[in-house]
Amino acid sequence: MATASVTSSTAGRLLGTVRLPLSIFAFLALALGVLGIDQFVNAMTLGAIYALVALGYTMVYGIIELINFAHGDVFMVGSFVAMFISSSLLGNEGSITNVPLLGVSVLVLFALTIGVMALLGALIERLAYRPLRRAPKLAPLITAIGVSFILQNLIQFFFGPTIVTVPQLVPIEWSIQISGSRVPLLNLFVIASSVILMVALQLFISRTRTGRAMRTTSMDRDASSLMGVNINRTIMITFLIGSGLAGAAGVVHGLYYGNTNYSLGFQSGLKAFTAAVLGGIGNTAGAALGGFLIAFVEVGASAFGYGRWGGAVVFSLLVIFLVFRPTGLLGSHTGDRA
Amino acid sequence: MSRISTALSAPFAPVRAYFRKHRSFGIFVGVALLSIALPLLTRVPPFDGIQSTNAWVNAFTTAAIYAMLAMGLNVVIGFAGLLDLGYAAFFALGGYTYAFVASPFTGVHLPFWPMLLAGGVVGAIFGVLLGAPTLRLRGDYLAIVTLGFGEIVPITLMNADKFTDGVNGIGGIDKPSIPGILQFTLTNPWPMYGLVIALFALIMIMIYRLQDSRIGRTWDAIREDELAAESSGVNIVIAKLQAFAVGASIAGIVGVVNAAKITIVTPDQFRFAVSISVLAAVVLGGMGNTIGVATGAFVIYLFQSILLKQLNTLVENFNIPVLNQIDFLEFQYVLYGIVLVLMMLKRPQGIFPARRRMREFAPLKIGKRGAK
Amino acid sequence: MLKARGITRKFGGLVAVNSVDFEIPRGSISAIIGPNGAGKTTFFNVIAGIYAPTSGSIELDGKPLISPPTGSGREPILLILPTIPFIGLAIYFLLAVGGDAGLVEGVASVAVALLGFVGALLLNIVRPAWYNRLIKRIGVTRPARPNDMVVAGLARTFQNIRLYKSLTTLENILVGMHVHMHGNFIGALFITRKVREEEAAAEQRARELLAFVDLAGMENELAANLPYGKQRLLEIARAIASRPKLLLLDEPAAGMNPKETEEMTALIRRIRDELGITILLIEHDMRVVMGISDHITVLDHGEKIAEGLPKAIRTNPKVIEAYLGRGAAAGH
Amino acid sequence: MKVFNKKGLSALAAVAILAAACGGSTASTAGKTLTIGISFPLNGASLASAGPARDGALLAIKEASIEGYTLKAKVLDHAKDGAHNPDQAAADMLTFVGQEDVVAVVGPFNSASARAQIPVSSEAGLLQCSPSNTNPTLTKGADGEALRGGRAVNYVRVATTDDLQGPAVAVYAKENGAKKIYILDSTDAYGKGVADAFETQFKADGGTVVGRQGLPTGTTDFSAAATAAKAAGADSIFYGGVTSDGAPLFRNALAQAGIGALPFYGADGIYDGTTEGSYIATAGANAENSYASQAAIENIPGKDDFNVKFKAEYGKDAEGYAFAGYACAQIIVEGIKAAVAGGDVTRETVRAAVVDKGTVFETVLGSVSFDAVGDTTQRIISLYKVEGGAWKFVKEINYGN
Repeated sequence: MATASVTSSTAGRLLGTVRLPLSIFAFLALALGVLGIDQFVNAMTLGAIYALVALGYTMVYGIIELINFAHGDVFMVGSFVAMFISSSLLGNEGSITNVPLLGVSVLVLFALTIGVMALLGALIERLAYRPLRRAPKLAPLITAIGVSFILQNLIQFFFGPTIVTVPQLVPIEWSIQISGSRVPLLNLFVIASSVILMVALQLFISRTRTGRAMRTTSMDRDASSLMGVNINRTIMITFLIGSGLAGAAGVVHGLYYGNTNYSLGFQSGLKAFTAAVLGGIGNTAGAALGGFLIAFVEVGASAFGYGRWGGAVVFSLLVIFLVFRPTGLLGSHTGDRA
Repeated sequence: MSRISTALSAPFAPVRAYFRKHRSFGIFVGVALLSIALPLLTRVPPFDGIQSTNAWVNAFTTAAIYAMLAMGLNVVIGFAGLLDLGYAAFFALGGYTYAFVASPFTGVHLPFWPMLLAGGVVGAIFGVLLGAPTLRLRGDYLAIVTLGFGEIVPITLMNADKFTDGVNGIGGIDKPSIPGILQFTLTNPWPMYGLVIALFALIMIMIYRLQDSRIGRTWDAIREDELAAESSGVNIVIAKLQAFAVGASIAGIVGVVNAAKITIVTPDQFRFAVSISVLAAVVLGGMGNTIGVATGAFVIYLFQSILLKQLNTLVENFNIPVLNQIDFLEFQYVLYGIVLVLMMLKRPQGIFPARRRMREFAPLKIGKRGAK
Repeated sequence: MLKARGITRKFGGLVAVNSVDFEIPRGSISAIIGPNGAGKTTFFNVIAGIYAPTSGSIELDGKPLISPPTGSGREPILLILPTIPFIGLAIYFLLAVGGDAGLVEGVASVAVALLGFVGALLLNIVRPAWYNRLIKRIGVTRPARPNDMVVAGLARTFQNIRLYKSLTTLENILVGMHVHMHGNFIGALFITRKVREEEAAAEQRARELLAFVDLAGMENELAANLPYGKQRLLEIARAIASRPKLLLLDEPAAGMNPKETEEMTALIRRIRDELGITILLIEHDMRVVMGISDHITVLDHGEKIAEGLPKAIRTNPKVIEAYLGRGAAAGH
Repeated sequence: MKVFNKKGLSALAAVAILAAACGGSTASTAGKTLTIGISFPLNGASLASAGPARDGALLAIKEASIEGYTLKAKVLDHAKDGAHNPDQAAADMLTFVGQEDVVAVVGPFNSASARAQIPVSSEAGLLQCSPSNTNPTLTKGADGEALRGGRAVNYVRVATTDDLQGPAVAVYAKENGAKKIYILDSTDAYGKGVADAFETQFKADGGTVVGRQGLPTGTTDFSAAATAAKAAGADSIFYGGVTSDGAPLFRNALAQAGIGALPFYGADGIYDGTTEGSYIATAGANAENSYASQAAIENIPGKDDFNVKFKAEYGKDAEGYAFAGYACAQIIVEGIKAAVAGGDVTRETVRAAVVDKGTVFETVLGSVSFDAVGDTTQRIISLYKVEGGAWKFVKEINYGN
């Protein structure tokens, strides 16, 4: 029920636009100072992976208001698909030192994994969620849990319950020196690739027709349906993209850690979900920020010897944070409570 | 409840009418009859081949504990419409409360019976403690906060080893007894069965009465439309807190019973998976329908913990060839997952959807008792 | 009866309502009108307690009802202060046990402190009257909530009907009676005689109310299954179930055909005449407004531009300009 | 109700049709049936470590023959959602108690499950033998007494308690020149327990602990801990936990942090052979210069024989707790034989035969006997080192009686 004209000044608007980048910059500077360069890079790398997974959570939530508990497991399956493609199809055994070959291998790996995972995500949506589009809100939540059980246990059946090694294509010895510290190129590669994907996603959402359809659908499904948006198709695409990103996260996870296991999805899923909420669920930029923030908290806890409290710290922060900012970092603020 | 029970009880219309008027008594009788029938059922094939009657009775006890949790969570989710993903935390707090005051760990040995109430009070306190600052959050933000709380509690119990003996948990918890008459033991599941069944009936009656009360109506109202509820004079924060406190105190009470039953509490017993399986039971059973969620939880527990675990035995007993070679334990969670998905697709409202109850409490009773 | 002075409400830089003075005489039917986006609904929501005013105050029957919140910065003190005695008690307890305080003492002390904190927390949520008076002394006033308004004697309906859709019509009314019933946990669990009588009386009254709005015989109908017009009636019945002194109606005739509109007009009059409830309404349908209002206030751009009897408003040049100047037809 | 039964039955029926091709039922010889219960967590992550113990026990039961009796095994799984579940463990124990022909139980695997099971089995006087429990409080002192509830000992174990293993590794690490150690544990009963014992001994011997923390099971990112270890200037690392908790991941993270050459110590949790998923297989080249222990003797008499038999039965190498699981079943079979010799096979006679302090059992783990509370008297810790991608026996420390 907005009535009168907007009276905010240009200065205020300018402050509004630079406040977020400024505070992110300040936070990063602070974190760098407190943690030191090594731990800072660790946190950024971990955050990049969390962010990629969190994006899928937040996109799905934004569009169908479903807490997709299976998403963490989609990420886990992604890491196995990446492992399988890399070691069985491409025949990799260890790192590749030939730069052009490495580039091609990594690109092929990304493309194939993202493709497979996107299809899997769409399949899950089609089978387990779409039939429940008009069902009570919690019904798809339970099928999501069911899907999570199925994915976990199928992977366990095929690949065993143990830790499985994944070829680390980017040699971990490659590194650059930054102010006396050795920063592996691998970490930079992980950060860079996820940043590229996130930027691409933002561009896709804001610039393309499909992206706009996604946004309008998440705002008001019925209205956008009236405006000619194909809802089923839009939701399907959301799952394609979200699961594809989870697949990319799986690739990155494998390249960075060199291993995976069937139960990976649960914890990472929980963290990514937390990140999505922290960022303001439904907001893609917020999810990415949330992912980095959680990574910084975790790495910080571990760096100072409080690793066993890491989970509790993350969740306590979340609770306190939400109490003071109930819609998350970048969540929309609705003036009307109605 | 709907179709099956309607079909079953059609010939018993007068009986049904009687129990509708005397619901509490009806619940007692129904639960009592069931609790006698179930152990008898385990004497006949194929159930007798799976495990001994004592083991079955123990399983029924655990299933009833699980069903009580589902009924409690249903108050929060089904009645008030608040998504709580950390329900196991209150269960844990109840269990640890009893472990603190009745085990060699602290050296204190308080009697069991008053601690049932204390467990409820502790649950309620933590329910309020968690609820008060967070209840103004919108639906799914509340979900994540409760999920967080559900993680914080076991992590704290695990790492505050000075107070909780950490991961080892607190063992040797006192078993209940009725002095001079009955000492509960671990190998005789019957007394505990009786206790749990009685508590089950009591909690079910309490929940039904609350649901039909002025408080229950406020829950209905805030679930349907918070703003309208506020404009009808309902203090939504208090109503939500009440729902949270009731749910949490039931979990607390059940936690005490559970601790006394297994005589050990460890942080691992109360992880996220517990919250999730209780939630699944509530949704599968049919949110908002107390009997439905209780039945749902009971059946799901038996399915997950007996049927799936004992598939090997069952197959052996039936002498189904080749299957003897397959280790079903490996597939149990795939099966469980498939069942969850299929059931939800088939009955999105739950197996026993909440039917809108007609209001039937007042005129008859009042007329009879002559209120004015 | 209701007196609003200098009500202003801003949303960020947006001034939705600007310094409006307003008065409703007892027993009247008053209306607020204005072009789309004039600030009617915001003003309405301020009175209903949904938005706190940025400045200004409202009185009901000479008693202050709404004022802007103050001293919110001091609120944490409200939580910490009442807890301190308990923490003190816990510390004293620990000291009394001496240096060899063990596990049990430690846990008990923490429990005592926690109990105090929960108490303080509850006090802050429940906010009994004495507590509100107490905190006012240290300069804290909280914004009134819609449910406080109901207790004070205001009830409202919504422009887009908000019923409890999966409850029956009877249950909808019973929720409306919430503030005048007293059933608590004990009563609910043991179904005391008092509760039974209260419920029976409430149900009796609810049936009467349904009959009053011509919904008799539909007691067990789900609200969602009622036709649109009847949903409006039910919502009004639910509002008057709280026995208000003042009833706020937000576009009661919206979406109704001429016949229904006429019935609605009659009902509004009956509510005033038979139940003695003062009425304030927002309405777009000028026939309704002009037909039943004793007193009309016109808002535009968040400011009051005119008020008075319907006849005077109809010919007020400012009002005509506000409507016609924006290309909106005065007749709707 | 109906839905469940229909689903369950139709699922069963479907599988039955699928499998209808083959026939045959287990041939039963004449005589009374005796059943040995096997109670382990057998799905999810637990399966990897507990599975071999089950296989070992099953093998021993299959091999055993007792005149006039048919010996059977009954396996129950108490893992839920991928982790052992004490509640289910207790329920399973009650199932065994309720099945009259069960005379003894092999298991459980985890200490928390043991704590839930011992009160039940103790009340029933049912013998239990754990291949892997190492938590001292299960048997010793007031805690053990409380678990037994003042009754006779019915729980024995073939693994030496953590209070020896941790210190043995600490002593060895000191000998190897460790001065500044960084300790990480998996926060669970085993990992934290063994790390605590290590820390105490290491400090007592004059070593410095430069950092200590825990990262729970399920952690995948060890980079922060590795960097912290580097920053703390550690010259050696100790990890308390098992492979699936993340020991090799931590080792890899240390390598990525540039301190992969430091000696890496662990207990029997990382001594798990070289097969897929083991510490060595997962850590790869980084596993070099790692050290581990085992609460058993290295030179098991007839180890090769056992390997051959195991491989013939399961098509894979015997590893991890296969030996201990086998030994537990062997001990129980010996107990039954003693009871048969005494003329009366009941739970009580089997229990009495096994817990008897004087009896020495010849098992795949060597000679085993039990002390007054049921702990093994074979208090030997063997120490190993990774060399050329395999565990090499270094030495053993005998704590005697």
